[in-house]
Amino acid sequence: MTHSTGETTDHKPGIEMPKPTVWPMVLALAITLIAAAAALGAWAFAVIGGLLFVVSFCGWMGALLPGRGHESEPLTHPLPTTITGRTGTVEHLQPGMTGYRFRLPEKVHPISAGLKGGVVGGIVMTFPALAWGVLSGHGLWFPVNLLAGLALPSVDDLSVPELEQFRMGLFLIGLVIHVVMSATIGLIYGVMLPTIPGAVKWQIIIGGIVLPLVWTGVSHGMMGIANPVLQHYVDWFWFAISQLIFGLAAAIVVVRSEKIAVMPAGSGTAGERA
Amino acid sequence: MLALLAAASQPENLSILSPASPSAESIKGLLILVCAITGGILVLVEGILIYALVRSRRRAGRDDAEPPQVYGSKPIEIAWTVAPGIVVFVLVLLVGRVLWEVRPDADKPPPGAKPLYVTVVGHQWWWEYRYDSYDGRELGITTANELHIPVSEPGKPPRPVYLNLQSADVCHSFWVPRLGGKTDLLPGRANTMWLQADQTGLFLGQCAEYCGTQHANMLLRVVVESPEEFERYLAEEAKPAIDPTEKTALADKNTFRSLSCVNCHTIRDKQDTRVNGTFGPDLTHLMARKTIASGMVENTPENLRKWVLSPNSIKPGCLMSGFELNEREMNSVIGYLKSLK
Amino acid sequence: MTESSSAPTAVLTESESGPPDPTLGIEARPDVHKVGMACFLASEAAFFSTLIMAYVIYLRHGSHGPTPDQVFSLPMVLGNTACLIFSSFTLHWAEKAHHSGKTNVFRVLWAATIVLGTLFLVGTGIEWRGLIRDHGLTIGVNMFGSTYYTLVGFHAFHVTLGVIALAAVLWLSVRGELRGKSPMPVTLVGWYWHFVDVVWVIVFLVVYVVGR
Amino acid sequence: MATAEIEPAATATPSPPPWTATLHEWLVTVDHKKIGVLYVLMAVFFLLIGGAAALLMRIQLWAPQLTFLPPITFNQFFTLHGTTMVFFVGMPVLIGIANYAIPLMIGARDMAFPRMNAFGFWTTFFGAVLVYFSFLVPGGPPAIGWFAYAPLTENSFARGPGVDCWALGLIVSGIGTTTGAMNFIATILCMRCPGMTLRKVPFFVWVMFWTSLQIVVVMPPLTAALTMLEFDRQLGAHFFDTQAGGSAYLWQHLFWFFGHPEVYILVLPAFGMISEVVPVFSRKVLFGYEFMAAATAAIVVISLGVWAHHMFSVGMSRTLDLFFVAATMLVSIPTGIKLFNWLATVYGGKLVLKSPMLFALGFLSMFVIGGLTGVILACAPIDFQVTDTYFVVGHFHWVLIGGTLFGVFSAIHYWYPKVTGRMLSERLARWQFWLFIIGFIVTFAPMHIAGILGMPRRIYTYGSDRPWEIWNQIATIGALIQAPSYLIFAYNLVVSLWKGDVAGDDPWDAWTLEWATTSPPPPYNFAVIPTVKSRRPLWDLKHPDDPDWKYE
Ligand code: HEA
Ligand code: HEA
Ligand code: HEC
Ligand code: CUA
Ligand SMILES: [Cu+2]
Repeated sequence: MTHSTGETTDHKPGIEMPKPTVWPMVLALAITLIAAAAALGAWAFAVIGGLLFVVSFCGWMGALLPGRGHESEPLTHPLPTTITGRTGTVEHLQPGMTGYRFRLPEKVHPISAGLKGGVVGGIVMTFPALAWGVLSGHGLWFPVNLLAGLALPSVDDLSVPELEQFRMGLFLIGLVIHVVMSATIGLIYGVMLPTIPGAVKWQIIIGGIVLPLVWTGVSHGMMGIANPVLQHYVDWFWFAISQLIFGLAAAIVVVRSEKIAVMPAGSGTAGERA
Repeated sequence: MLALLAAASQPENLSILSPASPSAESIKGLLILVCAITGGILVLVEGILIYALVRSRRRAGRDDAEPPQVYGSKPIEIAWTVAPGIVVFVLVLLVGRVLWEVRPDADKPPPGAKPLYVTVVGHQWWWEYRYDSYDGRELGITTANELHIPVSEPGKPPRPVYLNLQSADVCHSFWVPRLGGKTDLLPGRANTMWLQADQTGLFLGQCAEYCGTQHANMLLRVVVESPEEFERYLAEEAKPAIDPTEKTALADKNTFRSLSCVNCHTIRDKQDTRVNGTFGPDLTHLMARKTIASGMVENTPENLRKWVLSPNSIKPGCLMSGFELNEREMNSVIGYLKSLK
Repeated sequence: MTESSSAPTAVLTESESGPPDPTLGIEARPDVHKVGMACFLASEAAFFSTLIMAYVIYLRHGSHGPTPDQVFSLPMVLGNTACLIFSSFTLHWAEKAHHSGKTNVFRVLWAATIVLGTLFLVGTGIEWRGLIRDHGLTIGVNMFGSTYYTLVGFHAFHVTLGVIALAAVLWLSVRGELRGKSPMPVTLVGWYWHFVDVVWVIVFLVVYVVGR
Repeated sequence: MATAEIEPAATATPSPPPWTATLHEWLVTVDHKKIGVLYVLMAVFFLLIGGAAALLMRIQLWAPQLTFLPPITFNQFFTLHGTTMVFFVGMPVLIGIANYAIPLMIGARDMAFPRMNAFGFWTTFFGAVLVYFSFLVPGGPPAIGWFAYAPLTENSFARGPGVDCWALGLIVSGIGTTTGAMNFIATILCMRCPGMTLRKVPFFVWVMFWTSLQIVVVMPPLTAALTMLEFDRQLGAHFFDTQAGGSAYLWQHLFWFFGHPEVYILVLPAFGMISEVVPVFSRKVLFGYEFMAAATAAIVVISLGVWAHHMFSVGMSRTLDLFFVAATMLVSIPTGIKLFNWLATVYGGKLVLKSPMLFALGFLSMFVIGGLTGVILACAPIDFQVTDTYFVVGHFHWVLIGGTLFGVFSAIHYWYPKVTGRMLSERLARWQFWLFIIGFIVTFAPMHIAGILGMPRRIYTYGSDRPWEIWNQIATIGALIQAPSYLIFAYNLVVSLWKGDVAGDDPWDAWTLEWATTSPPPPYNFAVIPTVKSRRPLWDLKHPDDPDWKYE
């Protein structure tokens, strides 16, 4: 700074800090007075407010000129206590410790594995679903149309023969639902299955059998509200079969995919690596 | 929960869990489903929280040691991004279906239906109903504060009711919980709404958009009747007010007409056009209504008297002023009002 | 336990272990004043967007009273617009002049910007007088009046503020307080002025071109 | 580096300055720490006022047809209660805490624009005074609800200057909020200490950065809308005058375009505070910082496009409804990411159950409930039924109190030792916490039921034929349980100034830079500007063998 603070009496080193000033407060008051004048129709307020506004604004701008608005704050305050290091006090993740599961191995399945699993599962599960359509005599398009009933109210009003025909709108909606659900569930499989402890066998059992059965059960309970048409026509045995096939396919694709190395997630893994 | 169910089983209630129309029914279904999903998420989250708390309070290890630092994990983050994603995806689909179910197009009633069209005008703080047409018949009846509609019996043609919602002053909202969701009445904009009742009876509701001092008492009454009763109601309402012939009754009528009531109220008379104010409710068939002041008090002679003397004592802040009538005038006015069957 | 060996005042310097961080100390931080002005202009943009949106929504709303195509005289407005757009150029040249040390050229061009801005304001005043006197268009006549005066009025208010700010910078320059190649006041007021001009171009397109 | 020569503190206790000097000092201060304290004090004051209004409303609703409050008074009270809580409690307290903490956390000596900072506080404060001035004008305070739907606010329905005081007061305080936000942005972008890249700022700082961007974008539209309203009322314009072609619908869009992001402005800083407290008291690093950071940005961006979920019943087209349903639900994904990351931070940690953590755990357990009722509301058909009922009242108190207030209390208990050099009384804090959380649940849980049973909001009374009495009584009792907790809090704040234990520089063994200076910090915060290498500079110093920068 070229300008010094007016009186340079002190030679103590100081830190330059903005000088306290009343103008911001006065400016705020001025604006409020003007607003109050508008609200109340009391124009005397506006006059006072206007005057204060000009005065405080100029005062404020004056403080912006180099060297005006600052003062030197002497370094007379006590110092903080020094922070000391404590070595060896951080525990490291080990098997059996809470949160160990989060560690995740240094090598995991790539994200694409989950997506692949979902896509494969989504494709193979259409076979039992369509097979049911054909075997029950309703035809290929029946299951697709039922699925679309999740999103479209008009499906409720369709008769069985209508439900058996191909309908472009329903087909597209059904396709979107099917693809999105398959892919996202596959993605979750991809990242979650490897965290299941024990042998790969358990990952397949849980992902391929237990989870599909769980959600089949949940669907069974809630389908009446979620998708009344489907509830009305569905054959729960075949429904469960297709879910199981999806689960198995997705789980197998996931666990068989190549693993890749990832960044360590926490202090434990790094410790192990070192 | 139990209390909720108990309350819901009362005969006249305003619970959205005891629907009496297809749209309220679909919404109830959606509500239960969404509550189940969110309830599941809630249990999951609180469960994890409690588990984490319990585990971390009982953990072994040195006292001065910090626990292992875990910085994050991409796969886990992906999992808990995608899982809510699926839930949201399913919810949006479901909402879409129910949305189209409860808001059908008003100009396309289902085939074979006998639709009723009513214009509802919200006023600070009462409701004006203009019956436009029923089953294709033009009606042109105006009344206030008590809406009568026909029931849709199973197996018979549905009788949907399409309300054309407007406002004379500020925003209001039409809401009869058991018959379906609400729709606002905005000045300068006409909204439509679909009602269809499965049961006969009286259904209560009230204005659900803050509209000024007496918003709390802008009550709604919807009477659902059998189609026959409804026809009878329409026929009654379509008639003009009775024309008194008897002397005192005639005098009563003239007293009423000499007062400023006529500036605000309408009474449809055979030939008369003088009593045609529109600021207040139509009084042509006042006595056909069970309540006055938009459902606040019962329609009894005492209450009418109290009302005309000082509406503010019943409905503080309401837009009808009190009248310092002398005893004779008051008797006449009340006498005349009582004749408006 | 080991004491860390840092000096008492240097609370947090690097500890001995670990590689030195190559980014330490050399990261550039943006200038506060520029960031502040950019934020201010962003908020102004949000404010004007709202007014412009209201104008568009209410276009051709309401039946009575004067309508845009009845009242606007384009020559006047085009002249005004030309003034404002040209002032952006003079401002730009002025900045360049300052950058290459030609202080006098800077002052002349800067003053020209002020004059052009003032001309714009005078033009707006004349236009408004015409609208009120000849066409009876006031803020309370119809929706067009309400939205037009609010939008154009707020813009004119900003031009007024801009002219004052420009004048203040000129005063600083005359007093010799502006140092360096591109002093902050010049840059910031420049940004503001260009912003006001851009808003005008949009207002002009919406109100006088599309809205007619 | 150590060029500064330092004098030890004067040992003699100076005689206390006269109160005029103290007053003067606070009126003219430009120190971010003092301004922060002023903001918080203002908020606590208005919290008591707004809470008192709520208590009176609860008493009026105790039983059907009570005449404890006249209808107009009740309507004025909920208007003021809502306005006060949102604009004069929520925003000031969050901005105030940030004002205090952010320069310290990023190793700066002050905010970027210290005078504008003072200006921001004073406009906020005087704006509030102007709103409350409406008590003295003919007709009294406005009775329009905090979102002031047109045309109820127009001259023909609201005579008297009450509405003008309200609108202009909000414009004035909005100017303060906006300048405050600009100041945060400039401070965070430009004043970070060496080594602190934007990816290494403490999480609270990151969140305040995004909240400030949000404020800069959505506050001006509110100002514009309020200006139009004032032009209608004062100059005879017709923006919202429906009798002359104005639109009630436009007001709703303009208001909620501000109003929805506003509720995130109210909760995001609390997210940030929780993200500081939870790690320190679980003794673990914040789990998934990068995802948390991205989620913050996502919330800010998405929430700009969801406002019309407050307007489902206004009669938009079904397609538009569905669009806003989807957008609204999308927000729950990033919010969920945050919640799960906090849980993961707690999980496996070594919990220190001191008062800041208590409130943080209150936040974690309660906010999720409010968020999930929000998702229920976001299903448009359900909203047709429950909008404008006590279900909504239940939802938003659950997020505003279970989210914002719990976060704020957590933060105040966390930083109080830094601000004053004294600890708050743990015993009082525990009393406050338990009364607060129990009272809160008892007050607002029954409101959901009342809403499902058909009780609209903003009604000053109800008929005895309505089945709502019991739920209202429980709610009122809950409010009475809550009330002492606020008083205890205020008492604790004051008394601990003298009676509290001396805190020391770093009472919580924490990790961010504010704990590296004295409590209270000197006017210049740091004698020497620190240099950092990671998000937890103090952790690095305390654990030289396991520093953070190895992992980031
Ligand atoms: C702190 C303030 C705050 C916050 C954070 C929220 C958060 C949310 N709010 Fe709320 N809201 C208000 C304050 C707030 N709200 C206020 C004040 C009003 C009323 C204004 C008035 O009318 O006066 C209101 C009103 C309001 C309405 C309008 C109601 C009406 O008037 O009819 C709606 C409708 O959609 C809504 C929805 C939501 C949603 C979906 C969220 C979401 O952001 C919630 C997200 C969080 C979660 C969902 C929980 C955690 C997530 C998970 C555990 C992941 C898994 C979950 C799922 C997949 C579902 N809110
Ligand atoms: C952060 C925001 C916030 C907070 C903390 C609260 C807190 C509370 N709110 Fe509020 N509320 C809103 C935001 C908030 N509210 C909003 C935005 C609305 C909508 C307004 C509208 O419709 O326009 C609303 C509306 C609202 C209503 C609906 C009114 C209606 O629709 O008719 C009700 C009803 O019970 C209510 C109750 C309460 C209660 C009991 C508390 C309690 O938690 C309060 C507890 C506090 C105390 C009890 C104070 C204790 C202090 C003392 C007793 C001492 C007093 C001393 C002095 C004055 C010196 N609130
Ligand atoms: C200033 C206009 C005005 C005048 C004059 C007026 N009324 Fe009213 N009246 C109203 C309004 C408005 C209402 C609706 C009030 C409400 O429910 O909020 C009303 C309601 C009523 C009702 C109840 C109707 C119902 O169905 O709820 C009756 C009966 C009534 N008025 C009778 C009278 C009589 C008798 C007079 C003359 C002595 C009169 N009014 C004069 C405006 C007026
Ligand atoms: Cu009409 Cu509320
Ligand atoms: Cu919202």
